[in-house]
Amino acid sequence: MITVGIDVGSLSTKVVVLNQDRIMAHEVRSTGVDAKKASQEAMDTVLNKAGISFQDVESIVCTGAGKKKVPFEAQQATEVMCDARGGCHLYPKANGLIDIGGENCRAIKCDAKGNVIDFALNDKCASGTGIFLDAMAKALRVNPEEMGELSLQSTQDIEVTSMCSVFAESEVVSMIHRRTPKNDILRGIHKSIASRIYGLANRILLEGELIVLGGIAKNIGLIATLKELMASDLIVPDEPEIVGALGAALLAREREE
Amino acid sequence: MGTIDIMRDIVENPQRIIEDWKSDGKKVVGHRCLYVPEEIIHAAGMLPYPTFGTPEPITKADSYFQPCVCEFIRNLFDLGLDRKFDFLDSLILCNTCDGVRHLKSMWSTYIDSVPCYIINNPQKMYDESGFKFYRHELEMFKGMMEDLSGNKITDESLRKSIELFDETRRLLKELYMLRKRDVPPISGSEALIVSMASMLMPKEKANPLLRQLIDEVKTREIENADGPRILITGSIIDNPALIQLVEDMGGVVVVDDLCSSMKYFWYETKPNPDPMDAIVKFNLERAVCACMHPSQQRFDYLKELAREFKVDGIIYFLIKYCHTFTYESPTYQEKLEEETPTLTLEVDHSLSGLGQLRTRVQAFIEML
Amino acid sequence: MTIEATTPGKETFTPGRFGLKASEEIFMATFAYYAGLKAAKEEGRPVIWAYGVTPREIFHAVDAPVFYLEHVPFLLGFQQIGSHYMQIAEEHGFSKDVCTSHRCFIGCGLGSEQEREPILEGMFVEPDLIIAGNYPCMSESKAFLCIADRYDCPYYFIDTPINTWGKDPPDYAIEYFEGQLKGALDFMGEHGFNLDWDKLKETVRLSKQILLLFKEIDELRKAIPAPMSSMDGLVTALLLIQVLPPSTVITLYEKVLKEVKERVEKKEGALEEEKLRLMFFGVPPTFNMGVLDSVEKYGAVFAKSLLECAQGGMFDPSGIESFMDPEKPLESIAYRTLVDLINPTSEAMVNYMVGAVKDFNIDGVVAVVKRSCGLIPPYLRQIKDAVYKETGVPTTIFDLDGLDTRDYDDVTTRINLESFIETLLASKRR
Amino acid sequence: MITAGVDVGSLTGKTVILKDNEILGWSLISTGPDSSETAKEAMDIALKEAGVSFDDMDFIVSTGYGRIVVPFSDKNITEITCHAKGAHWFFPSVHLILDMGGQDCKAIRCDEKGKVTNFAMNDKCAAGAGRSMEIMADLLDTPLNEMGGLSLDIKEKLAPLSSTCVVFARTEVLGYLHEGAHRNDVLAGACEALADRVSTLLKRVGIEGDFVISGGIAKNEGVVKRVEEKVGLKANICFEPQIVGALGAACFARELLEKKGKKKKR
Repeated sequence: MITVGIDVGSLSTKVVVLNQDRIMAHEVRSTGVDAKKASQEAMDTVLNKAGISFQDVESIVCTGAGKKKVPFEAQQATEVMCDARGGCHLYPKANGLIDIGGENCRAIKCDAKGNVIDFALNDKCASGTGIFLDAMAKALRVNPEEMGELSLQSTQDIEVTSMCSVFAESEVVSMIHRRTPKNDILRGIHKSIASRIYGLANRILLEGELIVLGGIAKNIGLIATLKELMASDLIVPDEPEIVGALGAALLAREREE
Repeated sequence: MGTIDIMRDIVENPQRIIEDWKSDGKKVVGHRCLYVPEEIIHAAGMLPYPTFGTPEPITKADSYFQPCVCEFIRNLFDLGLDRKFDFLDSLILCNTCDGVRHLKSMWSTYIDSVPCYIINNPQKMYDESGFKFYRHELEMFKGMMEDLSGNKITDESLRKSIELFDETRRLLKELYMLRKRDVPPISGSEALIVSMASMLMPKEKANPLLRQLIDEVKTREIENADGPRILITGSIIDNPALIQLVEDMGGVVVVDDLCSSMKYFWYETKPNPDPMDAIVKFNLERAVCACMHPSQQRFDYLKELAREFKVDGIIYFLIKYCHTFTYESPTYQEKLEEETPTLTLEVDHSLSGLGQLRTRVQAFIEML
Repeated sequence: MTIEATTPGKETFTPGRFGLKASEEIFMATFAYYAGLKAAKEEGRPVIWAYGVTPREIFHAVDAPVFYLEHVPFLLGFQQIGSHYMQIAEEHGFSKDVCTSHRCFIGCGLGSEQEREPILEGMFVEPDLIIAGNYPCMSESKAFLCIADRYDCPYYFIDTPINTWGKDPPDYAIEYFEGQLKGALDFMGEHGFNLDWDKLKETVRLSKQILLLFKEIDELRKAIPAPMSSMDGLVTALLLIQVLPPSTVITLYEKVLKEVKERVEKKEGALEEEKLRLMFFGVPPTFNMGVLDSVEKYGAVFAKSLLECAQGGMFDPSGIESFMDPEKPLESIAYRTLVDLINPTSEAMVNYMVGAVKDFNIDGVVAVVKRSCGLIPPYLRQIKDAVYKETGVPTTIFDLDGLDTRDYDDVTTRINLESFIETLLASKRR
Repeated sequence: MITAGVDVGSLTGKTVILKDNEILGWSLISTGPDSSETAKEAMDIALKEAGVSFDDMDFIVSTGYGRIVVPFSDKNITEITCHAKGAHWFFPSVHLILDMGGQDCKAIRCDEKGKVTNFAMNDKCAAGAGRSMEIMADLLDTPLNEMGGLSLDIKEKLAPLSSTCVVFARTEVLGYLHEGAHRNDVLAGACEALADRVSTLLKRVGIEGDFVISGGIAKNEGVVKRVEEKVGLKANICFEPQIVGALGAACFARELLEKKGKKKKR
């Protein structure tokens, strides 16, 4: 049975085509301004990647900020359910998940069978992680992908406020003016985001084995800083971005049975 | 300046005081506010210890308290969770704001290493029925202190403690009065350090040190301080760096009306045959906290200070999410501004937004 | 009755759905009451601005026309114009940390003639007297200062001690608070509201009847399916905070009781097919109550909300008979206010919540954080842990300011609600 | 007597060179990662334009976000005081000034000699107001200088964006875009929210007398028109609103020089 999960995030759209338990194909593209167009294009690309047509798909579940905009007929589900379903499918023993999306982050606690016990979404002050990192990359004239490694080479610890990304930005700007070394600023930025995520995870007492999802989970600097703060060990799947869409596809299959 | 450095060392690492005091088996009782009667704790042979916060950012407490609770309380809770207050035999709070009331129940639920108790003080001054109510509450508190310490609190021991604490208050006031001079002999941040150290130290040790400091300061040579004279008021500022910031910007801080300085020692206990009644009247006849009614007396006290110390500008520091003072500040700003330019500034307890603060303070000082 | 959105561009906001006819009547009676205030002012009778959730009996006993702080911001919230007055308060220097309800009230007071929108114009009267208080939230104890300054009218401050003693506060505490109420009555007496002791006794007798009626309605809400929608619950509770004359409140409550009884007998719920029973903790989104009704498509209903037993009803209803004794009026009111759940020492509230989750067989608790509130956010975590430990029922906590449209984020609120409901439905299916 | 004012903001670096009371030359460049470099660069361009050399400078005052880091300045003064003096230079009858820098917005009242009598700055949560306009421009891929005009021709009135927090406003913009809202309407919402926050600030210091808007925001007519509507005052805007701070600094340099009476040795 072939099902599709599509996660229309605020910054990027992810699609996964699933055949029983095997991922046939997946696609990630930026959502841009028009979520409707982005989801249609993503669907078309993933279908011909998997070498199947739209009719072969038994059912589709869509999730994410733009789930209402999906042009084709699909059931809806919330990001929390999809993340949990996808994450626990990949690592059944995990106690919880942290999803660091472009716009906001989520902490989810699940039981042994992968059902959600508790979850917490970031409050207003902690939103905009994706935009914040991009803005910082531009301000420091650094390629966003390298921010992680550079931050690991920092020598001294500097405090960047973790209250809100706008203050963090103004502090970073003043640090740049004071010619603080770039790697140290990057480490400060990563610590600021990590402590916000740590605060979120603490709100639902997340411990034990945790999976880190979302596009920003690829940033090894952030994961290293988060590991320092959190006692639990963190697993980053190789394609952390598409786990939500995978969960949606799994839900599509369940709802079909 | 020897004495001030000794005091600065005490403020920066107060553990030594705790170790000395606990070495001969005596107990330490922490408290968070001026309305907790330290004399009763001292009369029971225990050390009253003001739990000043630390400027580190909040970590664990944010998962217990919402971020919209005043940062000073979250900082205390954070230190409690990190077991940094485990040397306390008890923590005493009092009924001054909503945050503190919930700190009591959250502390009792989540921190079992230090028992917590709240004194239910009325919030109305010069009110006979209030004195009666507060007397009952203080009698219960006295009983608790006797059980905790195992010593009986007699009128005699209470009277001696009141005299001892008033001596400290008199000395601190005498020191602060010296700042009326055109060239104040002691800077704002130094004065705050002296006041905080005197609150931390056992009063038996604090008083001689203060006498020695006053003699040194009287003859101290200071080159002219020609900046505008500034009065600082607010709730609890326990970080001299904030006063230092104002002084770096060219302001001469001559008055700091804060819970960690003048609010603690500006008034004295009136002589009274019954020491408990003296403490009741002492607390319910001095308008130092914004939670007390009527607020007219505190407002006149501020205006009087501004005139007495010939002040050019007033800075009103508000700790973010501190409701008690935030409700009052617009009305105060309007009234104070009739005579002296006043600036109300929102401050984080962990002083994270220093950059923005510096611009505002410098602009205010350039304005005077 | 629909409340059209008066804030331009906010068409997306839908008013709450009235399940009961009686709720609509209560709503209209509330607005009629405030129109009556203007009439009293024209007749030259002094109008009192009441701060805090001051026991309403002391106003009924002297027939005082009262403009009520804890009530007006709600009515303006329903009309989606609360933020306009908050902005006026901010222009007078009040920071955003000041509670939105108090900021809204301060804005009403400090706003100039032209700044007052037509809706408030219909109910606004200038204060001649102020009764201030620090109950239930200490932060509002100074919220009246700027208004007393502006209209330079005399005020009396009622100091309510917090309840650090649990179920039975000591005599000296009741005596102290009784003295405060007596002081307020004398203060009103000096300004033309002479107290008739028998009338006070009669008011306390009627007040006991109101609480018994409310308790009966409260019991009926335990029925499955839940007879009242979230809007019904909120409007019914507002009667307790405000100052409608007791006789009117009794007739209105009798109507609500009759309607709810019929519904329970006919097993007719606010929803045809009820799958989930939720409880709401905190200030609901008054300007967009529709968002709470939006969960109905999942078969979820807000069977109970904490605000519903505001002031006087907000205590363990089982205790009413024992202490409301009309012969000792002031002592009864003093005791009731001290043991009230909202009197901020949270142990009583945490225990009540655990009990309520069991009694109303609640499947999930939705707790909202009003950023500028000093009273409720600090102990939400305590409630969440206690409820989960004792009943296994989860609680979700998220940011929502129920009165300020400028802060409201519809998308995140819906995601929070829907995610919580989906997790509840998933766990219910297992 | 030739004096200079250097204003190093978080987004732009500006320099103005005055000869007695006439502008000899000025410069406006975007701030690089190193603000002392930016200050030098801005100074060199202004010097070339004014046709004078660095040694001719009698007194230099630095202002703005990075005022402390300018190596060759003799004194640093806050941008609040300088914007008041600069606005007074352009419009002598000014009493109320709005300055929107990259990081925060300031409402300033001054007397007839351009001396600050009262000021109010945005509270912490509304920081980065100017900066957020730049990020809004990226999100909506519209050039910064076109934002104002586009925000005025509204297709369908949207609810104003949240005026409390800039981070939150950005997430709201993304939400509206996904709902398919027209770009102009979202721009209108953003400018409306900014104008809302700014007018509250202006009312806090009191709305009377002539009104001047300086700083980058003065070029966004969408915000300017809405602020004028809300405060009921016509805004005077000089030919280059972003150099008002630097000009004020140069005026102070002149005043300080007259007071001191001798050339400043460097």
